[in-house]
Amino acid sequence: MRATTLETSTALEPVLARALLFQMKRIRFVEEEIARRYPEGLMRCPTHLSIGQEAVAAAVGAVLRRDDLAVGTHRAHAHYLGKGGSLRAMLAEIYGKVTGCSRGRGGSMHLIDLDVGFEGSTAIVGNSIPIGVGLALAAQLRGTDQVSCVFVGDGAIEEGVFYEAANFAVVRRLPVVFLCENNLYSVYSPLSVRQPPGRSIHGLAAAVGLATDHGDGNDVDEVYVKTAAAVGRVRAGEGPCFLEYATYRWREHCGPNYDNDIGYRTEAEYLAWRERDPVMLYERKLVAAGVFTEAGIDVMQVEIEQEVSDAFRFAEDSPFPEPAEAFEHVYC
Amino acid sequence: MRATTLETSTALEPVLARALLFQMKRIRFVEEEIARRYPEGLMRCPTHLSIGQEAVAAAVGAVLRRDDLAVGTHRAHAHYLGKGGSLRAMLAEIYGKVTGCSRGRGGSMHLIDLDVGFEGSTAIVGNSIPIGVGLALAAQLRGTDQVSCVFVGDGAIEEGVFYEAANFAVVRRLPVVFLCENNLYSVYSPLSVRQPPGRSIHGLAAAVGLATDHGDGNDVDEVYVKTAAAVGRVRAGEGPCFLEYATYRWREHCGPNYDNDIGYRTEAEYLAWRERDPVMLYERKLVAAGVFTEAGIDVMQVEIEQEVSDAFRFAEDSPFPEPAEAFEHVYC
Amino acid sequence: MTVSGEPRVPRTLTYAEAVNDALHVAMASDPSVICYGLGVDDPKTIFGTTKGLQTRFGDQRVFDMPTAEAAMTGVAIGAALGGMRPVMVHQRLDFFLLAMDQLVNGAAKWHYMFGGQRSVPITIRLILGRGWGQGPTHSQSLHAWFAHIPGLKVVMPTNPEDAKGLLLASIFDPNPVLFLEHRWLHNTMGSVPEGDYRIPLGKARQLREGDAVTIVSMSYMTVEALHAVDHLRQSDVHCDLLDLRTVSPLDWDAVFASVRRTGRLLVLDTAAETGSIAGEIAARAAIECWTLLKSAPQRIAMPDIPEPTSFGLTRGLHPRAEHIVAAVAALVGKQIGVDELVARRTVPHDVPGDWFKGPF
Amino acid sequence: MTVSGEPRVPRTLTYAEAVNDALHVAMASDPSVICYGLGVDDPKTIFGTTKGLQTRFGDQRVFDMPTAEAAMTGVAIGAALGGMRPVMVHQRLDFFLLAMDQLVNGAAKWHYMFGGQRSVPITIRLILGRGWGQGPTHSQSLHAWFAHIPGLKVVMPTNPEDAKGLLLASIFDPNPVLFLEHRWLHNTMGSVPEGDYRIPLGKARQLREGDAVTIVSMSYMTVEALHAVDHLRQSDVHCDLLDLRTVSPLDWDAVFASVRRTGRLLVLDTAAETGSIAGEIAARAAIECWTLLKSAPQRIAMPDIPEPTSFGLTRGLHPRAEHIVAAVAALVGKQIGVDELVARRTVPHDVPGDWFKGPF
Ligand SMILES: Cc1ncc(C[n+]2csc(CCOP(=O)(O)OP(=O)(O)O)c2C)c(N)n1
Ligand SMILES: Cc1ncc(C[n+]2csc(CCOP(=O)(O)OP(=O)(O)O)c2C)c(N)n1
Ligand SMILES: [Mg+2]
Ligand SMILES: [Mg+2]
Repeated sequence: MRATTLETSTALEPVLARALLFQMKRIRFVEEEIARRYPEGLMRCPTHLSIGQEAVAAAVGAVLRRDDLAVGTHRAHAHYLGKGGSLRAMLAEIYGKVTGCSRGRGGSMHLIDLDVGFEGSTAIVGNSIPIGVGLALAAQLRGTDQVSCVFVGDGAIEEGVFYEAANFAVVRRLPVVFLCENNLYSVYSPLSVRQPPGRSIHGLAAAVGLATDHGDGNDVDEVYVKTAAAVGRVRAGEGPCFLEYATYRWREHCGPNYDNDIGYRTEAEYLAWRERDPVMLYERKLVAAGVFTEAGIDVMQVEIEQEVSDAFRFAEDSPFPEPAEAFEHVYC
Repeated sequence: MRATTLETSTALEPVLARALLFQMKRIRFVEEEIARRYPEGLMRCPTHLSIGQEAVAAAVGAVLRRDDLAVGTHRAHAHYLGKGGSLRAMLAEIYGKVTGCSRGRGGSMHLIDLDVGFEGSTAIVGNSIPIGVGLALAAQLRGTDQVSCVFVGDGAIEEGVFYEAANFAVVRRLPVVFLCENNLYSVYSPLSVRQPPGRSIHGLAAAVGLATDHGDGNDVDEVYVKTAAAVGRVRAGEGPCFLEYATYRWREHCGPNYDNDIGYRTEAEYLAWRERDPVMLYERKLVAAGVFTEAGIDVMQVEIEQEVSDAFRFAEDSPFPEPAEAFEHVYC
Repeated sequence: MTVSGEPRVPRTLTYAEAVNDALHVAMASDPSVICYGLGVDDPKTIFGTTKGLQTRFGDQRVFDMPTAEAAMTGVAIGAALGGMRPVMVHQRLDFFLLAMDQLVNGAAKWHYMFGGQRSVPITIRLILGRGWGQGPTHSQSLHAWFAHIPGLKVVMPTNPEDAKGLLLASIFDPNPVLFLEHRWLHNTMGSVPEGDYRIPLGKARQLREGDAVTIVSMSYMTVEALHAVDHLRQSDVHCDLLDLRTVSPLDWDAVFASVRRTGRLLVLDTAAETGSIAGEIAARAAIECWTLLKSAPQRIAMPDIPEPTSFGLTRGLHPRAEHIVAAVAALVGKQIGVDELVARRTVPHDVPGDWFKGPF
Repeated sequence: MTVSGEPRVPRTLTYAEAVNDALHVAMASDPSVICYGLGVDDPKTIFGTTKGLQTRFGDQRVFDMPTAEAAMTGVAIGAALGGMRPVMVHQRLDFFLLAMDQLVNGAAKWHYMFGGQRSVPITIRLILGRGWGQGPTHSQSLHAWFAHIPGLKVVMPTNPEDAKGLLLASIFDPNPVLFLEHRWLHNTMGSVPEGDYRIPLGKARQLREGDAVTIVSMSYMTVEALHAVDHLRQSDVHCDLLDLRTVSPLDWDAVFASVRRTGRLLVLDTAAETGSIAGEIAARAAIECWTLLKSAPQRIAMPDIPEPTSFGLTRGLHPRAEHIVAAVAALVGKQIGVDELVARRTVPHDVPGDWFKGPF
């Protein structure tokens, strides 16, 4: 973890900077709101929040084109929203409603929005990795210049399927970006019981044959700049790449609560990361740079709150699918 | 491929050198004899010969202690013999006889000799890799100083299970030696369609966190010296290692014939490797060094031929298991 | 079968505590028992089932692992060949699909394909999800897969006593055993003997006696069956209820003996209907007990669909006591109401009880 | 169902050639069809089945792959989501066990769990080994596994015409299809229509008519059944022989209709008996056709053991025509000799014919 925002990062265009901040704040607010309402017992599915990790989702989402493709994991809300996925459809899905992005069949861990190329997130660790590579294969075969972005965690890279898929992507020079958010934990397991001490994940990826870069996942500028450069190379046909960003999940692995008291990590560690809250850091930076005024941020916040409360209302007001629907779509 | 035997290799003790040559010649002769008799149709199982690859098996077998453990692959004859496995039991197994090392249930691809720690070879690529790691875990937990040797090919390392198993071995610092014979092919597939150009397998292994070394797999001295050093470190508790030796299979992937005419590799490539026949090279070297005379080698050859023809006779004369035996040992 | 001479005082434990108790007893009595899996030593200790193990037995014998289900299954096989008795656990059966090669091509066949020289005494605990949004990849019951593979044993206990006794028997069985724990059972209570209490694998338990219909069941379905059978008794329909406990090897003698008495068979299953073990039992009963059967065998299983996530979609989806009552009523040709039975259920349809608050 | 207007002149092809023909037709007619797997472009071209594809369609659409069955299955899923129709092949079904997570948690459920928005039109060709020392890890028939998973289709053709017609239908089916080719069938000959000839999935084919016994069979077992049925005819016992062709979805209408006529059922299977599809068919027939059945349904499958390697151990192990004859004879209460049938067999018990010289 670095102590300060990288000074080396390019100052982004104000419009873009605004969009990044907006997206981060929006994701944050959605997630906080899910956490707040979750104990009501109406969102009845395992739910993994991304609070603390918004910078990566916002920046990567902004780099990718709408027609680029992405697949995600169990912790996909932020990636889905960053890519442009419908908030209403996501919340409705978490509420199990027929208006949900998966018509209530998948819940929080199975998000999809084909309009924006978010091709699906799945609940089995590692499962969507080769699928994202296959999307890239299709893009290559069809001769499009789409890029496929595969979101993974530091735990997912332990699955053999990551290694196999990465190797194949290199062999065929596929337009894939493996986007790894290293948040130090897989559920409650620290890296130390899962991976060799001192071995970096991006170093491993490089040895498989991937072009790599890595950086501070809490610095949205840095993530944007590095990702944009990497995606550009991938799109240009230079082959797949692997990006590792260091970040931190604030709340429990699954569910709405804080859990620094239960013993697998320290309050101090959490507080240190919280100091480096990506949203707050960027807000301060943009205010300091004069891109925003405090008042401008308040306006933004109001806009977000309106969208989010509308989306929750939509989700809550939507009907459940009819029980008989459960028998549909087993086959095509 | 190197053009000449490494001059840097330590001159081994004559007794050891003799043993290495003997083992290589023995393995060669066994395999040639299998190839010669295979068309008779009495060895009715898929059979993968190691002709051309004897140096690794002989040297590694000589390095390992009798109570060290090993697991192998579909191409396991040489490893089994090198480790000290019973020749008679192996041939009887290939002939499907009740005296076979697996009582006729496994054939050529399923060899075992518990007396010498050869814990099994299996026919699914990559399948035995984590099993060998598990043997090392048991050795560590029991506090023995045994080492577990996992034979793999250049194809097997493409399986995710290799990566997963290697990672775990590093995390727990297990006494495992991954012994990779890179013979350039997986069945008829050259490395180019399977792995990134220019990426070395041992480099990949190093990035996973393994200590590594590599060398000329057709130079038995070199293999011996490097393996002995590596196994020593593993035994001393320094954690797992990965050794890659370059070598070449002379005959077809599965079965007794030469197949340089069918198009997946060139006769010239084969002939270049044949120039570097590990058995011939070592024989010449030892004769040149005065360790052997030509006559001494003839004596050795006679001894081998006697053992092998006796073992074939044993295999051929042994009865098949009774059909009813097929129903035994499903459960323990 | 009790191995140690310790007294076996029964106490009331939850199913999860009974599993935990069995693990403690096994590890204390045999230093070759090791226990690993994602989360075994984390604060949640796999729903409490691995509580206290690492503190007591150390991190050499009890440890977390990388997210690498395939290799870690192979590691268990290798460790078993090396003399250990590994107990591995997966928070959902669904995750274990990554390890089918190791299980089927390795563990199941090792003893056979090397001529009976080595055995692979591993126990793999798999938790079955259901309801509360677990959805398509956290709710699969694939015991029919395992039972189709010669060389594997498959255990599916229903109550705390059996969970303990069968887990100890599984750990000390020389064969690879899949031990399936239904998530909806973890908080059920029951009396559990102390000490090294083992129940032989492969024996069904008769939970209710009667001569109207033989009900064969396993795991959570037995809970529903008990409600149904007790309800049916009020209408003077008495069923034989066999809780299989072990799905492979299956206690055919017990099934056939009961069918011989009742002449009617209803099989329950937690899995999708087609290709289920319920089908296997119906088939074998039809084949072997043809002349004993007074009517067609019946089965109640999950429909042939993945389990959806939504509260709306799981409503009425899972077979419950009322469906069992209806099937028995049809078999014996009676009209039997189920309203009271249904009305008694106070918690939402997607949870096992008040205790379950999500998320998994 | 014929899609193109090309003439369908039948020629005599082997089963392997028919598969090859289907692949050529599919790839020529639809540029989204791609074909990959270990060895598709090697000199042996998967027993000739992928011959000429790479030369004709290029190495972008036809390619070899790393030994990485799990990821490459996921790649097929992703490519399918991206608009391609991948056809993957494994030289043995057994190797595909590495990919169960991708198959079951991914391919089978994608359409369902994302609300029917996307389909996964992949075809996975799996070759079933038998005899000649293929042994425990090169001989497994696990179609019962696949048929137990909602969302998958499972095809097991017996003759060249069906191999072609069903493979084309599988490739153009919007669902994931497992296409199982028995190694003992690759050299069988038959008349095969030209062009884009498709046979609908899910329809059994009646190969022989009779009212004595319904024999339901699939894949190589149908070859044995044909010998048996023709032999039985000499004793004036006429059987209905249904070749399932598709194991999932299964043509229950055809099965039940035949049972309605014959009142007797014998099911054959290439898999281990317990948990087999033969069991599922016997169960469902018992449940649905109870009053139509004159005697207990029967099944003939592999014993519940791994297949051993030795020539000695496989002697008499596999069910053959004489066993089918004996089972039918028992069902109809006749004595029927099988000596002539057995004597007619001139090749050793572990090979399908003279053409098979090993090694796999
Ligand atoms: C194959 C499989 N194994 C285990 C799990 C349980 N599980 C759910 S999320 C998770 C953690 C994954 O960690 P990481 O990839 O770092 O993602 P993060 O949760 O940190 O975002 C695990 C192990 C699973 N869903 N699938
Ligand atoms: C999982 C699996 N996939 C494919 C095969 C078919 N197969 C048998 S041997 C082999 C080649 C393996 O190559 P390598 O590891 O380099 O060993 P080599 O044959 O060169 O000794 C393959 C692909 C198999 N047995 N198992
Ligand atoms: Mg993580
Ligand atoms: Mg090789």
